[in-house]
Amino acid sequence: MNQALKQAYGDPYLDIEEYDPEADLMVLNLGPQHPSTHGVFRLKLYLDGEVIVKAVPFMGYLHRGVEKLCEKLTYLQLVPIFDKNDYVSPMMNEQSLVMAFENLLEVEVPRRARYLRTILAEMQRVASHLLWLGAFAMDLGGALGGGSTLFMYCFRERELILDLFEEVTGSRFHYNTHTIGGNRHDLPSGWAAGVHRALRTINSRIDEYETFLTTNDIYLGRTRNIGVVDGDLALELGITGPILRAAGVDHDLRRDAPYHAYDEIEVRVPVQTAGDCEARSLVRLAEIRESIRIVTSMVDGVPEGPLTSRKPVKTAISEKIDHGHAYACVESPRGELGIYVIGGGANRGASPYRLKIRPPSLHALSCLPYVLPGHSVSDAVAILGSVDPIMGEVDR
Amino acid sequence: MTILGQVPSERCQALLRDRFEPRDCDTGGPPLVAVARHVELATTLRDELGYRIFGFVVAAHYPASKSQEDGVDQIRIAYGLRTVGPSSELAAWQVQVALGETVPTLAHLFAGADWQEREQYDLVGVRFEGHPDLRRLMLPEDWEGHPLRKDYAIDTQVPPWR
Amino acid sequence: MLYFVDSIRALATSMRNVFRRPTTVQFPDVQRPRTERFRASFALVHDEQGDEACVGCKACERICPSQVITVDLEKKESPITGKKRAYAKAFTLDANACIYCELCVQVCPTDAIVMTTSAAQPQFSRQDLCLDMARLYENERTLKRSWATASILAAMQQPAAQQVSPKGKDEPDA
Amino acid sequence: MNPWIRALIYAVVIVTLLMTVTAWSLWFERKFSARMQSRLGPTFYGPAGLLQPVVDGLKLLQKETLIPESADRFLFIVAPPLTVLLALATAAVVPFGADVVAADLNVGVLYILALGSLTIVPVWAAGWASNNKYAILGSMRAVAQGISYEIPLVLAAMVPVVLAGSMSMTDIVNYQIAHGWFAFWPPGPGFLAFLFFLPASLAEANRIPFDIPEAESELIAGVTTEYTGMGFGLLYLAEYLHTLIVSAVATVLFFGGWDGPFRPGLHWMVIKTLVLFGGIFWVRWSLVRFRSDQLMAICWRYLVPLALLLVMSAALWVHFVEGGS
Repeated sequence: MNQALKQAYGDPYLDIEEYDPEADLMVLNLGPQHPSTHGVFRLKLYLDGEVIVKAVPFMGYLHRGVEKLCEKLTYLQLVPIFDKNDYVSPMMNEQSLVMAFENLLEVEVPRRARYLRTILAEMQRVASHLLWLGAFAMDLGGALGGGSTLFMYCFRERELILDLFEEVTGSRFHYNTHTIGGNRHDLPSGWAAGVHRALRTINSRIDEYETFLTTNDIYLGRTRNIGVVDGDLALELGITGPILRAAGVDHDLRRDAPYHAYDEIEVRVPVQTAGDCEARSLVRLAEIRESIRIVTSMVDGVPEGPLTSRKPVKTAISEKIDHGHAYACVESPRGELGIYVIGGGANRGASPYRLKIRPPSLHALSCLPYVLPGHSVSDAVAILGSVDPIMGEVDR
Repeated sequence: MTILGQVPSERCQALLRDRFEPRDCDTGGPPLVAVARHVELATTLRDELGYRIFGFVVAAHYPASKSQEDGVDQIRIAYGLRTVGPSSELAAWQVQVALGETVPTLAHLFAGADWQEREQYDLVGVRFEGHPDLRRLMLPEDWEGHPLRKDYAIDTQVPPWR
Repeated sequence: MLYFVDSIRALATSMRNVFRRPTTVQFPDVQRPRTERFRASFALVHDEQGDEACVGCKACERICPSQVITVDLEKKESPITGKKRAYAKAFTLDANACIYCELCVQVCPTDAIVMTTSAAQPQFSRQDLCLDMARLYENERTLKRSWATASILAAMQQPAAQQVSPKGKDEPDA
Repeated sequence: MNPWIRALIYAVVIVTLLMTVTAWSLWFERKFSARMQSRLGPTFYGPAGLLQPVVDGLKLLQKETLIPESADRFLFIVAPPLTVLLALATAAVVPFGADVVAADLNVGVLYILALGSLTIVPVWAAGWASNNKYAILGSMRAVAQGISYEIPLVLAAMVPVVLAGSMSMTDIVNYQIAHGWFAFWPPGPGFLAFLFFLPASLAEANRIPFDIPEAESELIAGVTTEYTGMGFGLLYLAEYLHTLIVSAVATVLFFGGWDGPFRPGLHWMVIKTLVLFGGIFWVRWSLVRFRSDQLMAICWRYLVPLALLLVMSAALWVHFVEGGS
């Protein structure tokens, strides 16, 4: 941690006793049961009056031992377990897991499946950012006020996308639509028309939300230069995703390390420089529009051909490998979601020896002890909302 | 293999070959580097080759039966770093340590490594020497045992509701 | 004072929405239309001759990630064809812990287990959510079947070499 | 008629009327906000959910009243009814019709402002008594907000008093009947004073965008965190009551009380109050909330100086235009 960053931000390892003794600090526990901690997350705040002096995050309330479960279940059985990790964008979990296994087993994915995966991923990004937008408005505006109005609008639009997913995969949220070597559900006829209709509505409704957000001065007062995370701190903390792009660093895996069919399409990456809450929300709103543009350009041109490159799975012990490591990462709405898998585990090689998930939200949360000191409690809630952590992914 | 950038990039492997004499690991994966030169490798990767984003740290426990070294439990830790911006690449290497020994921490180089190392200590039990605040990240403080050890109970029967 | 001037646009948006049709429905009376592929609760089915399709081969029991299915095998005379055949003596599916991942439907060799499009009916006790064989066969009669059966899923996941047409129900848009 | 009996009748009528109007304003707010959020709102109890307030009241009544063990029992119990009492007390002076007023004090506006500012005390007492960190934060914010918004409220209320030359509510309304409503007739000060009076009174009643004391996204429920059952019900009811009476006062001061185009009378007063009341709901459900220090900055940097200018301009208007009556 280079010295320049130490002065600019709060010190997470500040020793409370040395802080000036006569300031009587109040310890306030934000969470784990709190309306705006986006899941079970506890933030121990040391308050001097209403200004935060030190913030100590505590995690693990949602720890389910997913990585231990990976040692027992076979490759195919893990896919439905994994789309419950980041329960706001399940597509990305399944895709990164399945890509890691395909790396490990050296399996080729047919072009139609790669196109289908790109479309599903981008639609899931729109749905995930819409949910973030609603939750962020709730953090700023309160559950019984303007915030919940925008929350309802975002959920009304998100339903359109979930219905489209229901048409393809049969389930609204936990799809289990990916398998090693391709996808399990093909596109029903007439699906593309539904996608065009839904995305056109969402695109027009986004302008409506802008009246609540980017031009509304009360909102700007709550988000402009609040919780500034600049490029150096973000890179230092390993933060990726909208928070890094809002801090001015132009890094997006879809364009820099293309996977699926991203190398065949042009991905424009929105970047802001301010690094505060407002910049993060602008980046996410621009990303919604960008994803809509990508999906509408791709959804009619899905190439014909097979959906998977391996025979449909008929037994639990279907893939076997006894050695090798593989890493695959996906640009999830919160950053680089990576899966590192080591082959050769139990069930005679049919389950992984060790599987590690690189959760982008864990790194996003690690900026809190640096950024929170100096802000008030209502700012802390706004910053936590703009960082958009998902505890299912952080605690695994 | 159509997925680019997922295997250690050539630049990283070239650096490893000529400066750090890596050994090939028998269970596959990135090259194995001596524990002593591990921090030096991370510093050169970050400063000279521009791998600034901290990717992952994965500790895997190899009990005596599986590991070749004279019947002592081994822990192999795989590290990964990523470059920023267009054509982003991945650098990865492994370090092997006997159970109970410590590994020098990267928390001073990458603040992002701080919590990931705490998680590995919490789940696999490998101690990172020099870590500013090595506590359990997810399990409660008074939890005894490290769940991802191979000798940790694995086949506890799920209590059926029936 | 500039705070109140451009809040008017936010007020205008919310007033505009007052005149739009509400999207929520009164759930118990009005049900949202489910798509054809929606997968909710389960049903065991009879094959073409009217005999029980399930042969008790435990494929679904092994594939289930949350181990909620238990199957017991028995060999007995088939009431229709008269030959000695394997049946499932007892088949319990614990809907408490089921994660609706459709793997059991995919691995079933005889298209015996299918999912239905009627959302799960809440029960008052955990035991009621434990669907036994009788309940599963009764679901077949009462609930509307979902689109997926093992053969349709297999037909959809054929690799390039064998693009074989599915046996069983013809795939509407293969 | 014996003044005591008259006061009693008025008291009973006004209290029951206000309570029922507030109760059904709960229904109206939930229906109106639901429509704004493209939802259905309550539809289960009674036709289009009309019995919802009754059901809510019963639910709150049969909920167990928990008093935290480390709470200050007396304050904890007394605070909610006190807020309702103060909110109702301000209704005594509001003239609903030509001579339909409980007590026509000639210091009506002063009485209202005095009781209005007293409402901070029970809210603070509720927060302090529940001995909960979030409640204390909420109550401190309530005090800060209440005190600082007292000044623009008083100054904004001074403008009609200066223009009408009397503090009695009926005189103000009669003056407006004669010379046109304050909100429109003296183009400068009148409408601007209303624009200051409304946000200041919203801040007084802790309504969005000023509801910092019970900001549920940050302080869980602020002052009302520890309250369950009827305690919470009373605090919640007091907030609605206070808003209803503030909108009634605003109609009297700025929109000419019971004066109306065809046949001036009680019905005009009620219509105007309910329209203003609906407007407050509309603002509540579409604006994001301020941060508490921004709230204070608005008050001290903008509202107080401008309000002073307003009162001075009203005085100048009276001096020059009306020949210093």
